[in-house]
Amino acid sequence: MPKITYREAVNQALFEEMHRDSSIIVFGEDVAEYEGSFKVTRGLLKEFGPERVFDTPISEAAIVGTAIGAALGGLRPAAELMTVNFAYVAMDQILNHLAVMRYMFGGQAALPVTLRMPGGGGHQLGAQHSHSLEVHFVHTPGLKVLCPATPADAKGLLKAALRDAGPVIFLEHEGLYNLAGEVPAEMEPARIGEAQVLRPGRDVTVVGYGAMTHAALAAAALLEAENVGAEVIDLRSLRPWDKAAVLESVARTHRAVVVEEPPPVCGIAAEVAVNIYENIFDELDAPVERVSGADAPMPYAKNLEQACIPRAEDVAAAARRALGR
Amino acid sequence: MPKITYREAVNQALFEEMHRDSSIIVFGEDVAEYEGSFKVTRGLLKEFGPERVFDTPISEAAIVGTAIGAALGGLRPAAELMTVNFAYVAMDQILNHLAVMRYMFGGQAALPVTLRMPGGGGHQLGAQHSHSLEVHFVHTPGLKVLCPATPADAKGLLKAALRDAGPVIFLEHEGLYNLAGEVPAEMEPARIGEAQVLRPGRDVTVVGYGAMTHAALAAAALLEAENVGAEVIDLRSLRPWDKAAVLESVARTHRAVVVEEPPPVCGIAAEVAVNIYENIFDELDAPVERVSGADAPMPYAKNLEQACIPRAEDVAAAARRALGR
Amino acid sequence: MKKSELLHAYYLMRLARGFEARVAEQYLKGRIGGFCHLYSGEEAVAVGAMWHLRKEDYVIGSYRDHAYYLIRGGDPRRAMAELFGHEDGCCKGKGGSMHLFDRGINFLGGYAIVAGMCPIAAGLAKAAAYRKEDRVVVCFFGDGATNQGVYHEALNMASLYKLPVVWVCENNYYAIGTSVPRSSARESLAAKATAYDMPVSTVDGMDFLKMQSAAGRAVAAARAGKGPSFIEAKCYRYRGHSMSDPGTYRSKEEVEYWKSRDPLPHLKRIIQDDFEAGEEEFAAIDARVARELDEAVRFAEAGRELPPEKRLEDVYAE
Amino acid sequence: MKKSELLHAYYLMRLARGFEARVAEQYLKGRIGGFCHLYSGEEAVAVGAMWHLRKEDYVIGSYRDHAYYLIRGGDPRRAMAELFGHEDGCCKGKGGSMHLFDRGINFLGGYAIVAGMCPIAAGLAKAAAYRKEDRVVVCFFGDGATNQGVYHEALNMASLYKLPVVWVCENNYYAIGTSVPRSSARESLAAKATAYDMPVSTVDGMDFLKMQSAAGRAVAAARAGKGPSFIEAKCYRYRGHSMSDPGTYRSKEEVEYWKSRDPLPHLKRIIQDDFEAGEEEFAAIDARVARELDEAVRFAEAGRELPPEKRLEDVYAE
Ligand SMILES: Cc1ncc(C[n+]2csc(CCOP(=O)(O)OP(=O)(O)O)c2C)c(N)n1
Ligand SMILES: Cc1ncc(C[n+]2csc(CCOP(=O)(O)OP(=O)(O)O)c2C)c(N)n1
Ligand SMILES: [Mg+2]
Ligand SMILES: [Mg+2]
Repeated sequence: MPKITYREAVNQALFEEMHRDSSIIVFGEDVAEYEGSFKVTRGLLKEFGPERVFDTPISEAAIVGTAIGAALGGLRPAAELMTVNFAYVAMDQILNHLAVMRYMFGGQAALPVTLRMPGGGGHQLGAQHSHSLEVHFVHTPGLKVLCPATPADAKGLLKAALRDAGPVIFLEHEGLYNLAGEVPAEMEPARIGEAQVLRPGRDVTVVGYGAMTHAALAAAALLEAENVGAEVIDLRSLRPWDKAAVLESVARTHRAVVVEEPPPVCGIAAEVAVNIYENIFDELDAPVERVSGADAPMPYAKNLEQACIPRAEDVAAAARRALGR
Repeated sequence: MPKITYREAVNQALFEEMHRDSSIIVFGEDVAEYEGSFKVTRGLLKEFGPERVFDTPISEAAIVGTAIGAALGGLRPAAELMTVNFAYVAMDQILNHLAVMRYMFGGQAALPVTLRMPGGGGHQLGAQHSHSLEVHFVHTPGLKVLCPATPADAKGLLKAALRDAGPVIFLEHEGLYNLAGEVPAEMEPARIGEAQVLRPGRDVTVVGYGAMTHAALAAAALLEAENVGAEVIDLRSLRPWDKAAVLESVARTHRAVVVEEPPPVCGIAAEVAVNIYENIFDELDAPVERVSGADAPMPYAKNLEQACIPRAEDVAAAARRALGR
Repeated sequence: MKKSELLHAYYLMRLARGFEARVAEQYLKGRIGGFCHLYSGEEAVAVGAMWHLRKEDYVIGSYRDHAYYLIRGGDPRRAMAELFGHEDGCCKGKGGSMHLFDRGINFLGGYAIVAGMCPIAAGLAKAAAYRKEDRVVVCFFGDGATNQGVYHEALNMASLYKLPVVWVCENNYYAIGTSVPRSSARESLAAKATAYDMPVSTVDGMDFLKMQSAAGRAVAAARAGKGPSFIEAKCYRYRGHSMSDPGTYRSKEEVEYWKSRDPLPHLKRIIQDDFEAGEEEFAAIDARVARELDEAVRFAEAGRELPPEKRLEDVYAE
Repeated sequence: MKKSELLHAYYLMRLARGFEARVAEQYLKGRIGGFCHLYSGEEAVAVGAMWHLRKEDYVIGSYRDHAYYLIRGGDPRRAMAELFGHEDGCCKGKGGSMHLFDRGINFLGGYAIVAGMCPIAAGLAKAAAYRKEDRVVVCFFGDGATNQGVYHEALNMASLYKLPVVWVCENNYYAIGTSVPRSSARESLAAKATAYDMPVSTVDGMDFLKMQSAAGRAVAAARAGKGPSFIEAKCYRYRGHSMSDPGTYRSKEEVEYWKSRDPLPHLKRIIQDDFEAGEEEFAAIDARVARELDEAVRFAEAGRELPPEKRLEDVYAE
């Protein structure tokens, strides 16, 4: 199977789906002539021309609004926000228009919109540029939220998003763009809402998503050396999320760790944990361990920043706590 | 003790603190000449003049930004967003400026800003105007979030906010403005981060805040008729929140219900519940029950809307589930 | 313009005016809830702005949307049912007064966030342009919307891409209690819009003929691929901002002055002057409107709300 | 202007230019991380715009902020230490290149969100006006910022309240890879700003004297209570958008043309023409700058990061 990067996987999904469906258009800041600030949209302008692939002013709220209108008008817009941090200026369009319109118009508004946003910390970009916004999206009924962790999922999930009735928030992790992995040349869309067990284990379940999936995998490797079998589950989709897969695993291992990059309060880990408690309270041999980003804005200094983002060692330590070691 | 409404309590706090501290200024849409769309700022313009109390254009992002700048310039701005729903257009200023600036400037930026926002559902305002945004604020380090449920707290907490180093998100509930209650004429600021037991009980702990505190109290009355003693805790402050008070109570009652108005996913109830599990897992006789708003946008039709907001009966039913009845 | 056309314009204004009189009644009876913003006084703006539209064109606007919906050809019964919160309302009762919507007539919604619909209008126009459909978008918003950031972003983008949008700013002089000079550094909203390099005009929005002629130019330019235009329609709302606003910030004299310029008698006079139309022709229109509105209220009274389980439907497409 | 003043302006531009040359070096060595945007080429804009400021005035701007900080009187050592992420940096290493800040010199920050600082500038001015302090605010932002909604909201409010702000738009023709005509419906950003009814001017931002004279008028108007002004400074950044942008969207000829108009030799010629200043005077400035920058780099090299526990400090005031 060919090995390609996460960046190339996103790019391939766009190419393939745009060839398949002429109603997909791509726009955003510097996505066309500049080919994306992370070069994810490379080649699209050349292939599909300026009517389908175009640059916008620095107007994120209007970018999202334009995507909404284009969808109402029969297209399948795939807009890019240069980074997820700029979703803050478009929050009203995302949370109070895109998410609610189908509902408030009694089901009449079809909104097959995909909003691609690279994000996440780890590059010393400081407090205003290192956010992980998933909680804001996941909290909001009306949105679907995808977080691929691997090149194959980047491709499969984006293909799924581009064919979905939407709206889909597609969160790419900046730290994963150069990650290489096997991706089938011919690929069907992935299924939205399905988690994946990346590594089986019987002592503890470690749930992650996006970049945190890799922290979970690395922790599992550390734990293996200690004779602890960690089962690693990659959620892949945060709304809807695969409760059944998580519960099934934890019911077997009786211990769970949930890893997330954003700050902890009202986090993804809290939501996953609380569902475990509510459904299989009696199966648990220890409280669910949450491993979250620091409850602070992101600092610039490298050592401080690294200490704010969950690392394999933090995840392993949480697993040990869950195991009472 | 004099009885006044929640609306009057907020108004009194503004009057008293503005008399006490000339660095407080009040601005927002229609807060001056119109005296507020909920008439909360009645009399302020007349008392304090147009330099201290002024109307703004419909520019929420700039309202918040102006408050930030005014705070940097030595004032204590108390800006109003006409309703919390309009915070969405100001999210970048709130979450990516106000919340992070002190930190990213190494502690140099003093930001004693209070943002007052009426919100909540129950008035058939539909999907775009019925939000409870607390999760977005509570998730974000750098903010403090207050939710008074009674006239006394509306006054005491707002006085606290206006003297605090901030920044403070002050969430007033539209459904409570006409609620009357005893409020001391002379009143010290309340303490931020302190919950209050509004009703003692030994069978189950019911945790609420804002309008949901009243659903909790009404549920306690229903349960009393069934010989169940429900202890009602009003959180009052959501960030920071009084974990100690909640844990102490649940450790006694061994059963807990948490009530919130927003949708459930990554909610306030999830956060409170998960903390109970993490800290006193062994004290629990049943999973913590969450009672949340519907996981859907808010509908207009009265019957649908009422079914989307937790009511006393929903809370009582959850308590019965916790009690295994 | 032909007599029949003018009479039709008169009918549309009457219909919108009459509908809202019924709405006010029903609101006071407690059968309609929430925020309810009446358009009364501004009818000539909407009728004029939509005059040159075809079936396939799109209309989108603010929460003050009863008139847009009706003038676009919406069913008064389904509008009234929506305001009652009923399942046979145009949005099944989930939208309410501020959120009418009807795919069938290409009325793509009333929106409650000031200026929130402006970029959506641009997106609709982009879709039409990309699909090479001959469609124009008319977007209605108030004077207050011109102070909201996204409005500026949307106008800029529409102009940059030469999208077929007609921006119709209903300058009714107030945003709730705040007048234009107290909220906009430039009082002329047309002058303000020149920042986006598109044709602008300021029009007497109490005069149907002037409105339709300005709109005609704008719609034609949009159809010809010349991009967006901006129309500042000077008008006045007779009622408070919403049903709950007493509107005390405006003087009686001011309100009376504007009522003396009411677009309905104004158009009636023109028709009578130009065509010697008899009173009975207008009486017939009034009767037709009354009949339709009686029917709308009856329809709404006979309906009912969705069962509460349905509150969780329509969040996602199935 | 006196010779000593002109030499000081020259020194400030040299300092900023030299500082960023060192920054580029250290960045490539991996000692500076994150996004790092250089101001090189635009120095005359910042020196001119701040020329008439007093100690108590406020300066605020974008992420391209090294020059603002230094020209305002910041300590090059603390700036360099900040870029190294060190505890003796001006923000303890928590801010980095995009977020310099120093209360002591009333430089109130570099901000990474395009146009995000514009309403903050208005708020600073409101505080000054309310407290009857004689302070002016200079706010720097790029051409791209004029397409962001909050920019429009802020300019409108500043004008409405007649706040003492000088808006300085660094029109360097590009927002990352997108040129002004490809992003703004109006290419003249001064014309665009007339929407807010304030004095606007377009100035050659490569010419210190022209910049300072336009700024002088704007600052004087602000001090006199006449409200804000807008200056569009036409300028050019020599480097890519940030250290990681190769800048291939601009032709070599274009870059060369602008380099031929470099503000440093330009000012030097003027000083030499008007005052017959000798080469040794400029050499002395160069030497002083080199000394200060050697010292800044040494200082930064000698420092260290905060201990990791401190990552949780400064979230709230104690
Ligand atoms: C972003 C936002 N801010 C505030 C409001 C509250 N609000 C509703 S209507 C209105 C006034 C709008 O005035 P204008 O745009 O002139 O329209 P008009 O009501 O006069 O038709 C305000 C402030 C809102 N709906 N959205
Ligand atoms: C709201 C927002 N959108 C996008 C970005 C990403 N971004 C950073 S700088 C920049 C270009 C800004 O151009 P301009 O305003 O002309 O300033 P210049 O960099 O040329 O000085 C962009 C798009 C951002 N920081 N903030
Ligand atoms: Mg108006
Ligand atoms: Mg630029």
